[in-house]
Amino acid sequence: MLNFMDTVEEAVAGIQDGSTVMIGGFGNAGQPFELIDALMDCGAKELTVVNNNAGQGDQGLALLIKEGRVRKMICSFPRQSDSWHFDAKYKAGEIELELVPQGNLAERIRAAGAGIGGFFTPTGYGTILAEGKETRIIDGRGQVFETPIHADVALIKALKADGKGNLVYRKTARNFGPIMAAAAKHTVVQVSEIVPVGGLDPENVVTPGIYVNSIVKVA
Amino acid sequence: MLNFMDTVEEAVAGIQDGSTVMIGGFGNAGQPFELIDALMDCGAKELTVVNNNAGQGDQGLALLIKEGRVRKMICSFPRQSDSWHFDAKYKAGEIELELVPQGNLAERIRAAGAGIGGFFTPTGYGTILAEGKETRIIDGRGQVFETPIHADVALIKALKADGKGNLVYRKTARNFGPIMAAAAKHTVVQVSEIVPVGGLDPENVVTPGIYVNSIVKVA
Amino acid sequence: MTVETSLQTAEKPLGRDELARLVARDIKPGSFVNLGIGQPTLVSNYLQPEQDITLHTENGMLGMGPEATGDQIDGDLINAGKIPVTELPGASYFHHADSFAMMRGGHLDICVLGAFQVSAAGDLANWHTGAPDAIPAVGGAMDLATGAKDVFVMMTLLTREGASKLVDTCTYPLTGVGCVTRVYTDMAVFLTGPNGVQVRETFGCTFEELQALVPVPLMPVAPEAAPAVEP
Amino acid sequence: MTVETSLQTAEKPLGRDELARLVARDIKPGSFVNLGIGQPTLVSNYLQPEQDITLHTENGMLGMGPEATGDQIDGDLINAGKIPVTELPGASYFHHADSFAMMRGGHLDICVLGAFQVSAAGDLANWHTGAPDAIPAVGGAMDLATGAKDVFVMMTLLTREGASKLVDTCTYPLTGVGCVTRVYTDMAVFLTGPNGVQVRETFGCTFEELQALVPVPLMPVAPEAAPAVEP
Repeated sequence: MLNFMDTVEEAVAGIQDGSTVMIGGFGNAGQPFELIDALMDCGAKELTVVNNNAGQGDQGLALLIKEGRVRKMICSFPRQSDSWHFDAKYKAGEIELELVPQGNLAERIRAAGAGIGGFFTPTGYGTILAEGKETRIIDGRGQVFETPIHADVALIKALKADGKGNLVYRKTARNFGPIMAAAAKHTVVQVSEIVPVGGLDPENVVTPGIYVNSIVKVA
Repeated sequence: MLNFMDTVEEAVAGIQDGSTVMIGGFGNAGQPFELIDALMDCGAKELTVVNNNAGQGDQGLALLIKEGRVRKMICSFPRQSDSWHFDAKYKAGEIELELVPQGNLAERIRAAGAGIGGFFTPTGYGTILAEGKETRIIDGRGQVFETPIHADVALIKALKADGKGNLVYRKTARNFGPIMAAAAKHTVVQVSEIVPVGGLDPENVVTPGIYVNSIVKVA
Repeated sequence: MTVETSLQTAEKPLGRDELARLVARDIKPGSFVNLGIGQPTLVSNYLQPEQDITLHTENGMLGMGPEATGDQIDGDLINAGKIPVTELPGASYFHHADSFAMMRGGHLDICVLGAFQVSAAGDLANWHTGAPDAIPAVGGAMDLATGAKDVFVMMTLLTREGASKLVDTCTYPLTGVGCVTRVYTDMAVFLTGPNGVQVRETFGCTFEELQALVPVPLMPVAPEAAPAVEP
Repeated sequence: MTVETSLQTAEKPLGRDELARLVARDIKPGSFVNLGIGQPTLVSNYLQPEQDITLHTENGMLGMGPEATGDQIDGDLINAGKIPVTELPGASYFHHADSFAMMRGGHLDICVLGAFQVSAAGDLANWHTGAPDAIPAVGGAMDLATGAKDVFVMMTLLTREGASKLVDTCTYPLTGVGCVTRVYTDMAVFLTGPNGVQVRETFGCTFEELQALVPVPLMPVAPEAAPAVEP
């Protein structure tokens, strides 16, 4: 069911303690900053967060981590020059890390949305990230069994939504948005513009409205 | 390497006896009729053909089957009111059939293009189409192991190509084109229009040119 | 067995269009729905604009409109039955893998399918008669049966020979296991699931007459599962 | 061992830019290429328009142009290193799963990566020092190493301490197994593969001097593997 919300606070109101929350974005591109701030304000804790990184600087996801609201990060690249809040929590043993190669992260999120129970991939075979995982040789190549990553909620950013919840993105800000929208039970989208039904060309819709639950316009 | 061909004959010239050929289209929408005719004329035989159906009436794929050029069909729905050439060959034991649920067909083609070694899906579990296949229970659901379908050549139809081989399609004629283009070693596309590089909006490209090898304009 | 008051009845069996109207009425507003080829397609005739139902067709479209006529006919715009259709405002197109991912990933609220047989446990048989000389063809049936949140079946209750199509165990090859949640027939609406088969409504027969025709134990519907809207 | 005539040499070790120029020259016209973060990014400075190389960035783009400057800078258009870049005519955008499918499905001709170590068998170690207190971070390195048709490594041959980074067996945690096909270093270009390590060119050293530095058996390049173009 699709709802248009007036505020980011309303849009994230359903997020509960212990939820798995996917957050879109790669670097600043496609990051739903305002929704992350609202998640901060809503007080939910014990979160599992799925994002490519583990927060940067002193804002957004980094702040959630600093405040001890994130129990576990599932990400591909937590260590950055300005990921000090994650670094500190990790070294203190106060946050769990599931490190996933970026392509496996994307494919596992995609698998969740597509109803795939698991898949074999050559990525990571023979490395420490495959330790403890099922492997098999397929067509002469070692492959690792990877499982879908589902989420309770996805927080993503798009450029425009129409009245049916169809979305289009902008340039490399598209990144994780379309696959996270499909992998979460409840998808919240912040957009720059809402257009009427019929305002997006059906050929160019990237995320069909079926994957979208709440939309909020952020100025 | 991308080539623009003057004729459909040139475009299919590399198809050899014993090749696996994916043919796009669902019903008439997206069927590359002219490329199929050229495949007929080029004489290649012992083909394995991947298509949703197994030919209709007395044209295109049905004719290839009638002439005994197809050793094996991989498809989801061979039996139609006008699939008499396939029906006759099948009943005579002169053609092999691998029947695949349509969603497994699409996902297996996608898996080939995406480098996935195989995946588990609930579709078909507990049915005769899962007989002999590996199964397991994942999250309480029975699932079947399915393998990628690769091809030597894909013959598909798109609306427009630009000078880099980027493609856009039209309405439900998009169907199998994008995933077959990625699953084949060599992809041949017939288009209605060729536009210069820069003539397609990068946000709206459906098949990036990396998946395209030969393009021929069909009037 | 005493029939509880929550069991609704009609005076005579329903025709195909009445049944389609009933299914259409039961679809919750805002739902995303796939209507199978054949009888289920009739449901689209009875969906009301205020229900705001979005139709999916597995060949790559959300927001499918009515069948195309005259100048509307466009060979590039067809449904899963290969019939020309129209596009509604707010539609979107996608390729086959994305379209089936939508279905298989559990995003469609309801799919409505025809059937040869449905078992008490909700097993569905609708793709293959099992005849030794039959050419098998499955299409998207298994994906639809397995992927939608709710699978509604529309069928006549009895075969031409008078045998019940609601059975203890399917004798035809299965399409999906335990997937059917409701069975709409000309004589009754059944709810199937782990708790056995409940009868929600009968048409032209009493509960006892229905039970005499059907070789699986029936229960009247639990009151909370009764339809919210009067037929 | 006698050095065959096909082995090319230069008078002194190559600088980073000279090495980038050499890699750029070796990329076949029409190729689709992913350049890793750091030193490999320099290669883009030496690609010639007539080579018609298309650059992929795994965060969702083909047809990436040079780094953006001034008014070109757009927060929505960045590369995998999160640096603002530009868009070339004929570009396309796609989401992360499609972008990694492109890489993992073997569609990229070449990816160029940095490395801590490469083994004689082409194993790559470039993501993790293995230090017990290090916070691990892998990004797309394993996908790039495993997915591209050819994986070229660019690195200095020796560590600051003078140890060869071309090794018999990697001591750092692996990124990928048997994936590297060429190693471009300041002192030599190596071809790695099932037939052992071949030396294509040396820079500022003889084959014998090189062999003395590297703890794996080296062979001069087979004539057919020599570069087609004079450096």
